Amino acid sequence: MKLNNYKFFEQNWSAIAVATLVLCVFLTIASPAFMSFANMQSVLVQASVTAIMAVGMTYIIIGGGIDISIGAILFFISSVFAELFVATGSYPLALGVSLITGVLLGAVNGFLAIKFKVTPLITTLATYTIYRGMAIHLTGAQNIPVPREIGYLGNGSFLGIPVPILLMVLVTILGVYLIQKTRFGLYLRAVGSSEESAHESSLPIMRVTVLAYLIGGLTAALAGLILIARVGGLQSDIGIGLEFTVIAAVILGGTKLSGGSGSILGSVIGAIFLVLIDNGLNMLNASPYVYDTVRGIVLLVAVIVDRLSEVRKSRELIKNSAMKMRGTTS
Amino acid sequence: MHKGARPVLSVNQLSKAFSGKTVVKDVTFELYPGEILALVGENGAGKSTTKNMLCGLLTPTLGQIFVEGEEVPEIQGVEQGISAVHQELSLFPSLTVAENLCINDLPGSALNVDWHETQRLATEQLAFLGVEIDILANVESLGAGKQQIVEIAKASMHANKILILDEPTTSLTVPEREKLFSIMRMLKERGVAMIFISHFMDEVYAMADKFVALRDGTQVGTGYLKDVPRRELEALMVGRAIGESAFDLHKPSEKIALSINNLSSHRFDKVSLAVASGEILGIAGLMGAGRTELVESIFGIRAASGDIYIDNEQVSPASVSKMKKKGVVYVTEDRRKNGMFSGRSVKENSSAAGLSYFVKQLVKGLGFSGEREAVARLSQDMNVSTPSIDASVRQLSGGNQQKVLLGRWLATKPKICILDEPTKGVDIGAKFEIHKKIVAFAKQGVAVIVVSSDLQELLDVSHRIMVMRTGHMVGEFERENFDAVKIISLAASSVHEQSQQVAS
Amino acid sequence: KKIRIGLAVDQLFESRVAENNAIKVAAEKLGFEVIEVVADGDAQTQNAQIQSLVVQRVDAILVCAVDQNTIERALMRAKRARIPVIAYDRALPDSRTVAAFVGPDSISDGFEAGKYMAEQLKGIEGKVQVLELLGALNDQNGIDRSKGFNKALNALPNVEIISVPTDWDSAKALAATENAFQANPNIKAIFAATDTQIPAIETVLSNLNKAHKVGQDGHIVVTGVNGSNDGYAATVSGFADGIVVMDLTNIGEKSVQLAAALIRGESVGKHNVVPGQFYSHDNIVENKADIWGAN
Amino acid sequence: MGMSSIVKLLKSYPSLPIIAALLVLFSSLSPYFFTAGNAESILLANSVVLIAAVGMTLVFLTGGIDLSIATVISATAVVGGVVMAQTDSVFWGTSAALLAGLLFGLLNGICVGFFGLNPFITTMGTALVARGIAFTLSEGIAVKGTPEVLLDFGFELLWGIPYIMIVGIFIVVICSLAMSKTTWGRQVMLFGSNREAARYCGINTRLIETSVYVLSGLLAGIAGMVSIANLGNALPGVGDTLLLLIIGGVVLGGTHMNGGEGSIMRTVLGVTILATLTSGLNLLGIPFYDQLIVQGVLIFVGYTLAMKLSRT
Ligand SMILES: Nc1ncnc2c1ncn2[C@@H]1O[C@H](COP(=O)(O)OP(=O)(O)OP(=O)(O)O)[C@@H](O)[C@H]1O
Ligand SMILES: Nc1ncnc2c1ncn2[C@@H]1O[C@H](COP(=O)(O)OP(=O)(O)OP(=O)(O)O)[C@@H](O)[C@H]1O
Ligand SMILES: [Mg+2]
Ligand SMILES: [Mg+2]
Repeated sequence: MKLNNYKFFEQNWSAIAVATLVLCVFLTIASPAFMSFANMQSVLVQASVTAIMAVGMTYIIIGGGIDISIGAILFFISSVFAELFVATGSYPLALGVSLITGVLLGAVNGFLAIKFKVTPLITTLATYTIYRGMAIHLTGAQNIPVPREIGYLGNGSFLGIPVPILLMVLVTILGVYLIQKTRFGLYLRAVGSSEESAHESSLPIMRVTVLAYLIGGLTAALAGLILIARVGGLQSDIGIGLEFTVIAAVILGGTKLSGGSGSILGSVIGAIFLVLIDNGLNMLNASPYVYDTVRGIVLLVAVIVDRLSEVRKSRELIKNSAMKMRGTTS
Repeated sequence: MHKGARPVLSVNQLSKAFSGKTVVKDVTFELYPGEILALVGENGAGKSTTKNMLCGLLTPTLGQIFVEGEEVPEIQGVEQGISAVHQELSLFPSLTVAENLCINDLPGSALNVDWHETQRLATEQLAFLGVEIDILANVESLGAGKQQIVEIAKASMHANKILILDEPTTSLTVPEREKLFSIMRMLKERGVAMIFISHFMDEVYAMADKFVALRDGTQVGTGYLKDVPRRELEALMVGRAIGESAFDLHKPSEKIALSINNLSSHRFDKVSLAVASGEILGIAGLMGAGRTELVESIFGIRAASGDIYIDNEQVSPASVSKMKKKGVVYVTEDRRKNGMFSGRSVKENSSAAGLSYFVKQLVKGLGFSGEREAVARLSQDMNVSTPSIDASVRQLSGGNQQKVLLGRWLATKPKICILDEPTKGVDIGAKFEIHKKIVAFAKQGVAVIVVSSDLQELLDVSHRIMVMRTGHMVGEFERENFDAVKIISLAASSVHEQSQQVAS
Repeated sequence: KKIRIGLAVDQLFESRVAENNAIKVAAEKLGFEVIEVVADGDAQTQNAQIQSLVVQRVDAILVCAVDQNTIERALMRAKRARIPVIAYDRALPDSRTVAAFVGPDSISDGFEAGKYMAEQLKGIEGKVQVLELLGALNDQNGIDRSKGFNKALNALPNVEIISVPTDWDSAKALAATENAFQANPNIKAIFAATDTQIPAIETVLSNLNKAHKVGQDGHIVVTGVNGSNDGYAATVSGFADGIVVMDLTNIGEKSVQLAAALIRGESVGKHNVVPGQFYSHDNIVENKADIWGAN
Repeated sequence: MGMSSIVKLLKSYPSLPIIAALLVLFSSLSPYFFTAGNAESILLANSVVLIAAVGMTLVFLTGGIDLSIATVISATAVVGGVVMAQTDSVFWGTSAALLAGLLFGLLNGICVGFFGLNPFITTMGTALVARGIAFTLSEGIAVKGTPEVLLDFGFELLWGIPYIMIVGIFIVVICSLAMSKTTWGRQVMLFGSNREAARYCGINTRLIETSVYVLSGLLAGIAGMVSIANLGNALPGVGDTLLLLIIGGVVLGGTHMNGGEGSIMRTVLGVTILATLTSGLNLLGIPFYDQLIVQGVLIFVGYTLAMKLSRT
């Protein structure tokens, strides 16, 4: 597969990849239990939910938007699945309907944000409350145990590899493919880069944006099914606060909130990086309450470092152009 | 000339109204293959609006458009072979050059874009235009001139019939402009018809075959350029003959108000100049010569090395607040980006730069008594026409906005006044008023620096003109020696030579 | 005039819904109207909701506090308005406003689950590691269950208890269990403060190939408190050894009776606890009818 | 009062129609709604949100956002609570809470104002840090030991208005005056309208941008103390759930997210809408999940409407 004209190591995900490696090396030295096959596998399984959603979120952010309702979508989808399965007993029906619902909820986000020109942050803040309310309404806040069948999504393995990891890899590959090989991918980057230009070029802005949010909804749905399969039941606080973890993973992965470009792979590595931090703190027997502090500091440091490198780059650019000017006229 | 040939585009009584206000009225013309039509008119005459209707971005309120003899109810741009280079760049900054060029007609299928082919097409197009740009570079990393070239390359890629260029030369250097013209000639050769919108009459006469002149949205004339002398066309656009507008200038004092010595930054090098109280110093130069960078550095907005003296006292390194204290003011060239607080009222806009001149505050920082009266007086002084000083400045016309901006600074009783393109986007009447203000100001003993791309303006109001070229001061003229031709050739000529050197 | 009881609920989840239903059934029997408000886990919301019940002049308030330390102010306002307050399910030990408490005997419940576990672990030589999934640190039931559980296990000198708070959240319990097993692969037993977390435990143990049934070699002892269908099913299947089941029907009835008594102006006993019943793999199926969550 | 003055009023306070509609609706549906007791209950419940929303409004006016404001309320409450438990002094507790708020605000302000970092991510990071600190210091449970003075302050009324709401009103008045009567306020509005133009006018843009985040942190500190007075103890997660109400209140009032348009009085109205809504729906016995749906719809519709009305 010949991908788009990307140069491999110039991509913005290289920083998070290096950071992840460094963290791994550090944890290997600091804790003997860290570098085991079982632990690595467990880290990846734990990361799968965030990573899959991060892929969807990357699409939305590349397109110039943001979606803070995905945690609520995840919850809603899980409720739909559980309720439907209990009601009908049909696994494919429940699975199909809940994935479609994810698609719909995502599309609604995109449609509202574009159609009414309301900042996506406010739009999805509103839909966040709406979706969450609808979900609890649906389940009556009952804790619904999930059927064995769906357990496969969370606990099964295929060819010895846990299914969540497989799904994560699959979603990543699909995600990279869509953004790099398809017309939609290019249009999305274009719309995120400049909506005005997209309008002048008569690109299908509405369709492209809705599709991005729709992918966000779909990945949230998939992640929700994995999560309830792993947890073994549906609880009414599932998915709360997940949107911020997912956005953090995307940002750490080198995608900028300003839209127009971004890295799917970076987001996935970012999600793994966040789980590694938790895992490492756990290995080092840290109090569970410092986790948030460490996450926050890591995020702040990451954006500061990113900003500093940007400043340095633009300084160099200025220096070069100054040299050019002197060279041509004196 | 076109006997037997069919017009590729013909427009009949095209009109456009925005919420009842007619902006374009009864535009009618025919365009044959290989022809270049100049669309001329003052700011706000309706040129861009006409263009937008022709490329499908706006739907006409009235009138018909025929492409190759067939009426098209709805223009789809690319599908009819019409494309446009817009006044504001319509590129995607974070996409590569190749992606930008091909985005409207991607090779391969929707699920499998052929990037090889994309790159080949882009390379081919740029080679055809004879420009060298890295097709894998992000557009945002290119300079303004190169971006314009990419824009033109993009538009001409799909325009097999009609290409509309809306003020394509405004951000081009001279060699880049020549490049553009040679591209246009090449396309003309191939039978592409073009509509060329420009404010520069020499460009119009150099490139176009015929013209349509608009005034206040109404078509006031059309014909072949060879039949219409330049003066006549200008008068047609403006609605009256353009007379001499030069002022009788008073004599400036001997006292040097501002001097800079060997000021350098990445866009200009070792610039020195001095301006006396009461003197008006014009700085001429071509687009991108570095004039804005220079004056912004003097005002402390950008970093620069070198010495700045005010009243023989060193003030460098400069900062805006320091310069303000020293009585220096700067009126920006980019009104929309750096000047106007477009959501705020005329009052707030007027007092933004020097509250202490508008407000009596018993305790520093507290209260706004007297602001209203002071601003009202200023607006009257400056002849700002506004429904009320509480109206949002967005509702004002460009010329009135410029007056508010000027007033904002002039009210602070400056000693040194730097004006960057003070009449950009201002109609002729307002322009004359602003010129009068400048001259009157200098008469009161204020040192004035005027940066302008409008040479006539500089010739009219300056005591002295300095010429800047690619970051260097290359010449200086006293009023008695003003010579437009010399100034232009000094500003541009050696760039020509350079470009020839670079080309060879 | 019809008597109205305000029911201020902390949050909805399985056992709470069952408990509330028991209360509503009991109230209906007495012809009371129930006005239910749910705070969705937010202490401030709950205070506002209690305030709103006071404004509506209900005849008594049954409250399950989101946070026992921040509910007092709101209840004081109820007391001022002479509305009797009964804490149900979650005790408010420091409160000066609550007339009575009805709820599970959490110390005993934790103790029963621990006692059974201790019996299973008795014979093992050397250090024995036990994982305790705590509830929430600000919840008296969680604290008391832990207290009881620890007391029971203290009978065995060689037991080391690894405690992790889960805030009653299954996803957190999942991650905590996963990480605990990475750090201490030899954990021999797990206690879940709520048996709704047992499926999450099963997920982890299955991945580690340690999900052996009761009686099999290498079986990890799993007990919990609650009585949900999760716990019931896991115990029936033999993954879990047994669960303590709360008597929610009884709690519900008692709280309404107490409310009725207080409204009549009678004095009532302050601390009313209803101990749960432990059911093991061996006897759980025959007692299905007594397990509120089983279906 | 002619048509044009109504139009003007709507332009300045685009949320007025919604408030009016809600008041009429709930008054007619519930006999308890329009009572002094209910008014007291609404005022008590919303002081914290109001104070924080004032801070958020300032940040919105510069075109930024402060996602950390809610968790900073929690963190400052815990800091204040811990210090009061140690010293039994409201003064030291308040000082500590304000200092903590100031430091969080400074962290945001420096990152956004001086380093030019994206406010969304910066404040998201700070939110996590603040949350971690709140839970670490309190070990996850409420910090007890609030001095009696503060408890009384949180309980008593003055002329039927709870003291803690008087704090809120005081802050609204001070900040409103600061916005309309000081050079600083004018500069904040100008900065929000066009930051480049502000720089060209010689306004110290970095300082202005930093100052709003610092103030937002400081107000969160006050809100943290108020939450202790209201609830009786410092709860580590007390503010976390308020973010929606805070942002919702600000945007419902009609303050633009992109800066340069809006006011603190608008926010007061926006917060009032959400407060009225919650109270009314509670009295009507609408379950909380259905309340969420109504709230979400109202925020979206209200914001869209407010944007329309304030622009025409
Ligand atoms: N969308 C719009 N709504 C209302 N008025 C508009 C709109 N677009 C343009 N106008 C008005 O129509 C008139 C013509 O504008 P247009 O942009 O066509 O002028 P122009 O000839 O291209 O001027 P310039 O030389 O400055 O580019 C102006 O007065 C402008 O304010
Ligand atoms: N080649 C270039 N590289 C980087 N920036 C450029 C380049 N050309 C122009 N610019 C930018 O465009 C703006 C205008 O350029 P500059 O100030 O040098 O020109 P000028 O002589 O003032 O011309 P004018 O004001 O008429 O456009 C400046 O902000 C400058 O930074
Ligand atoms: Mg134009
Ligand atoms: Mg310039």
